[in-house]
Amino acid sequence: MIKLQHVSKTFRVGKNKIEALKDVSLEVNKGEIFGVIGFSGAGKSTLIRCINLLERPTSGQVFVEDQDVLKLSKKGLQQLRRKIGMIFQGYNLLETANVYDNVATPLKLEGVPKDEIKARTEKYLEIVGLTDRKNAFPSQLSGGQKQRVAIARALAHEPEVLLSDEATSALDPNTTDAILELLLKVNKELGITVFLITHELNVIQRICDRVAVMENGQVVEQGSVVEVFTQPKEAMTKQFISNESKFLIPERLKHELLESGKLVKLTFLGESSKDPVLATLAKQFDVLPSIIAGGIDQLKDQSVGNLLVHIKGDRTKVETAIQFLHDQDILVEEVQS
Amino acid sequence: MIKLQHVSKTFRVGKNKIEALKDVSLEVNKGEIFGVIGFSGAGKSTLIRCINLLERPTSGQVFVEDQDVLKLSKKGLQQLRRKIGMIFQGYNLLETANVYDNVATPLKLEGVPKDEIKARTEKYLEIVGLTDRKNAFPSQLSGGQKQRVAIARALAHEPEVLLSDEATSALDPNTTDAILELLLKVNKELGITVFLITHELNVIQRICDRVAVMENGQVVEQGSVVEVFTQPKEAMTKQFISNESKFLIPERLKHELLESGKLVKLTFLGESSKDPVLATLAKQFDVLPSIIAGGIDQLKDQSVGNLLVHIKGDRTKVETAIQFLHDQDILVEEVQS
Amino acid sequence: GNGSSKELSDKEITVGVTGGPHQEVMEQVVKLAKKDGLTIHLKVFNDYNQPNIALNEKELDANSYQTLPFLKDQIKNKNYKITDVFKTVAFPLGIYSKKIKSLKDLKNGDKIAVPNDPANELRALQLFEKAGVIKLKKGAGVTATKRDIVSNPKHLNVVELDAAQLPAQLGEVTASAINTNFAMGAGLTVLKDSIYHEPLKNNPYPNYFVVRTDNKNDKVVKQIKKYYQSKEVKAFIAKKFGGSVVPAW
Amino acid sequence: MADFVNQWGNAIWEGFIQTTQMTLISLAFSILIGLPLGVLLILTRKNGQWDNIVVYTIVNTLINVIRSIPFIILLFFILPFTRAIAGTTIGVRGVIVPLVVACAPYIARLLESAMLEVSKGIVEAYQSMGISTPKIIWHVIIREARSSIILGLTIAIIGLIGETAMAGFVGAGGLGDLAYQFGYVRFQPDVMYAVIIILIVIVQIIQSLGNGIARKLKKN
Amino acid sequence: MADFVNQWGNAIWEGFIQTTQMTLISLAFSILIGLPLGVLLILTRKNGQWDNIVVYTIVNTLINVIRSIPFIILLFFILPFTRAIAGTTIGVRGVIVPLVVACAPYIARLLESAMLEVSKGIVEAYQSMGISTPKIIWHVIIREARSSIILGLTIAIIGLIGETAMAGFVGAGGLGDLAYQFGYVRFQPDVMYAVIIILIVIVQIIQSLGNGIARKLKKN
Ligand SMILES: Nc1ncnc2c1ncn2[C@@H]1O[C@H](COP(=O)(O)OP(=O)(O)OP(=O)(O)O)[C@@H](O)[C@H]1O
Ligand SMILES: Nc1ncnc2c1ncn2[C@@H]1O[C@H](COP(=O)(O)OP(=O)(O)OP(=O)(O)O)[C@@H](O)[C@H]1O
Ligand SMILES: [Mg+2]
Ligand SMILES: [Mg+2]
Repeated sequence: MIKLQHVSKTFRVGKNKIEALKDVSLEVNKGEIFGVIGFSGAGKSTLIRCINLLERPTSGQVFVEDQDVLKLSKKGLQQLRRKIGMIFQGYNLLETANVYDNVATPLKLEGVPKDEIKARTEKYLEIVGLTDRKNAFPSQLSGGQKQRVAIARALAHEPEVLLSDEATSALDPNTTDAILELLLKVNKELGITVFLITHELNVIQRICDRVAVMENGQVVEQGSVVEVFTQPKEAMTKQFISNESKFLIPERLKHELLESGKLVKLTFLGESSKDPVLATLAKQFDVLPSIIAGGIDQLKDQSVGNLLVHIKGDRTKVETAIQFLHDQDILVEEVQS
Repeated sequence: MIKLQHVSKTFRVGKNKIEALKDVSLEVNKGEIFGVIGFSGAGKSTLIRCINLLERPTSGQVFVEDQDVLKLSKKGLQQLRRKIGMIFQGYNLLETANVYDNVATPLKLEGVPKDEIKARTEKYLEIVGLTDRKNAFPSQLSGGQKQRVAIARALAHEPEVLLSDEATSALDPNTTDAILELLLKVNKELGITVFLITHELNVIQRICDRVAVMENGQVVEQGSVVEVFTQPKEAMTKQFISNESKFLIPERLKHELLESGKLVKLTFLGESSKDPVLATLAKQFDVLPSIIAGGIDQLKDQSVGNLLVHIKGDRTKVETAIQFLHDQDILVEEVQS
Repeated sequence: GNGSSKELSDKEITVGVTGGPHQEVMEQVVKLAKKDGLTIHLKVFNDYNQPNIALNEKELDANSYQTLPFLKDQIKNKNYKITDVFKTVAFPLGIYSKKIKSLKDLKNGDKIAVPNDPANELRALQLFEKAGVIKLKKGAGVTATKRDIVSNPKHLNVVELDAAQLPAQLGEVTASAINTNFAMGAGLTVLKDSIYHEPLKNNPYPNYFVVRTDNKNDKVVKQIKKYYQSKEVKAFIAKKFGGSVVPAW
Repeated sequence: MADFVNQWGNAIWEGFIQTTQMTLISLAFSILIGLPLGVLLILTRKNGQWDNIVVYTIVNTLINVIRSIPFIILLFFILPFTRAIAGTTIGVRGVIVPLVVACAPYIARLLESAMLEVSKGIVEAYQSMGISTPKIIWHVIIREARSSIILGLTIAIIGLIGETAMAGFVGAGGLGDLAYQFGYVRFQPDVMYAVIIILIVIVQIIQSLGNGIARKLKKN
Repeated sequence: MADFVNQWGNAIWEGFIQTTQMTLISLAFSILIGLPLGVLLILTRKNGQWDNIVVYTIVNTLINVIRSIPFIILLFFILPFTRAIAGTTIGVRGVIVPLVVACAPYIARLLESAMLEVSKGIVEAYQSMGISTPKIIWHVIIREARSSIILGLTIAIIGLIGETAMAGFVGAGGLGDLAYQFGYVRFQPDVMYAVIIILIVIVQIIQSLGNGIARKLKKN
């Protein structure tokens, strides 16, 4: 559906060159929700803008629906773009139009019939919860409200491919949830392909099928969300993921626990396989495992269990116990002080 | 330090009135980090803008450092504002100035000596990680980079009060962390009072002393972070808090567990009191408690344990067990299907 | 200028002219004066009021551009303390046409063009009056315009144009009253091409050299008159303007 | 007073009509020509949607060339052109062409600078939806710039009224010429004052209308 | 060619100097007066920083009144004022005052509309740091609007050059007058063409400079 091959993009700032993208290749399948995460300035927005050619790559190729986008005529590009919706990091609303018109105007310009414009506009404004503000102008809206207008505009366009650049970053968890639900729904029901950028891990977890991790203009890791979240390979990915508060236990406590035993992070697919294992541990290796923290992350269609377990006991026994865990198809990572 | 009394603000949009703030009263103590959360459009930005009078309240009083802000002369207000730094939701950078000048210009206009301007600007650009982009113009920056410039500008101003409107919402977790660390540091070391708006719960958890929850222009709940997070009173607060992914277990699993017993959320202060309690439960009430998910949230200076516990056993026994938990100074909440 | 003393300096004076022949003739005078050590600064105006105002205000010492009726009218209206001292040149007015051979051929509703500046407009209207085409209000002064026409039996459409525009716009109208100096530029000579014109000798509208009344008898003025009405200047006028501009002295 | 109205009322009314005619007609044509020119400048300029240095340079130079020539000279300079277009070079009809020639490039410039203010982001948003460039120009760029455009047009109209004062050179009359010919040249200061007051009122109305509309259209 | 230069070189050079003098001096004064006026309009307008309907209305009306009067009439209308200020009403010196009177309000308007484009947010950011209004005007509003301001000034300079063509009415000379005098009054079309070409070159240079500087200052 979307294929980027060796895409590079270099900006010039005075005499300096900024390599915003360095030889990026990735592929997004039809009907997939593909997420991109990465630190600020990693090149995410530049990447998404290369897909619909708002930014022309310095080198490399971009395919959308098997069309070589860079070789398209002006008309061809327009045609293709009709099928692509985009939510911008900076909203990009018409300052002179009210909320309703901001959503309706693109439809009008695309030649959608009048009745349908009204229907669609009202429908999506309802969805983003702005029906009662439809006469307000962007300058009269809060940050999150502006973002919701931008979302409604992109969705009302009813695209086949949706590019979303931090669409939920200015939204509270509830609104974010509602938007994500909606994305999932249009993805499932209408088969829309979604390419989204976010820095919120839970957005990736909740709705993405696959994910790419960007750093410094490069894609350092990509794969299914389960893979990347359970077995991050790159230091950067680990850093990114671990930074979520999940296992952020108080330093003092960590200290105490490390003095009296070992701390391990266990990651496993599915949700209920842990109890027997820990029981086995206690029985078979004569150690005292206790769960310090843990939970089940619901990824899009799989759940992943995460446990931070404290294992108290004889040094060598603990070591064997950990070895046993390794052998059980469980991802084990020792926490150092 | 900051005191709002019965502050209301009404906007006019055509013939409609938007009551952005309705009789809001709150107090922020000197040296405190005070957080405000709430859904999009709740009135958070309007509230923060009423503190430094970028928005004049329709009614009510605003005190900063015991001065009635609304009664200040033009000069007096300027004087006061010198001590207040603000990070805007929309960055508000000079488009015609590069990163360096965006941070340095306000200092120049305030009459800070030249050497110090250079020192401070470089220091804060270093902190937000933009030293190598100091010659770039805002239009050449990514969203997060722009936000970081705005943060550097506000901090370089070295204010006594910092107002921050979603300062980290466009930032990845790592950068957010770094900024939060910094805020904590300036708060501790220099005694700066921080008033911040966010929709990210973990921001509140990590650095705020007290928090107010806004809904529909009203403060529906306020108190210490521990209080509000452990014993949210308002439905809205609960909704807001529970929406964090922590206990978001797969529907299917939840179903299974509810069929075979009861699911309870336990919340307790401190981190290690749970093991004995659960052991007691098993021994004394003949039920089978098991931890489904859980963890320890490190609030600013206290930790809060959260557990989602499944209790299997005879119906009445389970009931008594739960009653016992209630009596142990533990917050218990039953999860319904 | 030299505002303080009543006497004009015999070294340096400033004279205002309007652009065109007045200026060009005065340039010859400047040359002659230079030889005798008198420097004349020329100030060229496009406007007919400014030179008199400036003269009265002593920003000029003299000007050379106007006819007597115009001057009288200005003095009457503005109380200027200025006066004519000698005749300079005359620009006989002619009526030209590309469409008709005689003013008798003017048809109902035809357009005729006249200059729109005071004095010249009056002259043009009077010329048409003399040819029997229209009748002016009795006592119409130098500021007369087409509004002062009392009888216009052929319902002619009188178009008032900038004097310099008249030759260029000749094709737009049936007949046009054009000052010879402008006509000349367009290759029209009054004798050959006009279908009606003012008398060339003893033209009723000679222009005058004008100074402040205080300086009426000033030596320098007499000196300039000598230069102006010299053989050299006369020869220059004849050579340069070939009869379209005539010495009025 | 009654005397004055009797004597001059007609002339002033006529002048008013002439000025109005000249201004409105030239304005209409100037917009008709200036708008596309301004749009062309925006489109073909460096980094514009149709980035085309050749077209840009030609249009840009043409505009500069015309704007280089003072109106008073232009009026005469383009007589043959005026004749070819309007069939006459005198009267209200004859002055429209030079007024348009003078005003259209000016309007093009004003529009150009107004449209340059429209943020790139909003244009990109509409491009990304595959909206065609002409539609983007009309419904996005011009729409967003309309407040500045109105202010610019207000400036242009007032300039135009000023230029019609020179219409008297080719016998087109108008209020400005009336003030000049009768008020100044022929010492009827009362006519001049009357006309100037009328002009002030007209301009005042136009500017207030312009400001009002601009403010209304701005919405932020 | 050599002949032509011999004969007319001096006159053209002199005209060039006069035009340059008139333009630059009037421009300087016009900016000096127009800038504060424009700023005053911005400050005192509705919802401005010093929201003051009385001052706004006075300044706004004054500007409209002056801009209502065609330059050709203004030139004569304000003679007494000109004499009071400049001590003379003729020559380059005498034309500077009317040029400034005509141009300053125009510049004020151009600046006003340029400054209206500056986003409220950035002004608020500086207000929130307690920066004084004059500093905000200079370092924020004018800075952010400078690209539009330069384009506006370019338009104003070119307009000014056009107006200097009328300076001949009060004997100030200049290129425009030269073209008019020789082109029309004396039928020396070659002089007219030469002058027009020079004017075109000057305007071309000014516009290119203006565009270049504006683009450079824009940075987005
Ligand atoms: N200038 C204005 N004119 C009219 N209504 C306004 C204006 N500013 C804000 N509002 C309205 O007031 C309400 C509160 O806005 P505010 O910006 O304070 O929300 P917020 O809590 O900051 O939301 P967000 O999280 O989306 O930024 C919203 O409904 C908004 O639309
Ligand atoms: N027009 C431009 N000119 C110069 N540099 C640019 C331009 N656009 C982006 N960059 C630079 O390219 C790099 C990547 O920018 P990009 O906007 O893609 O980052 P991002 O990953 O979207 O970051 P964020 O999460 O902060 O939005 C950044 O260093 C940025 O400064
Ligand atoms: Mg980005
Ligand atoms: Mg907000």
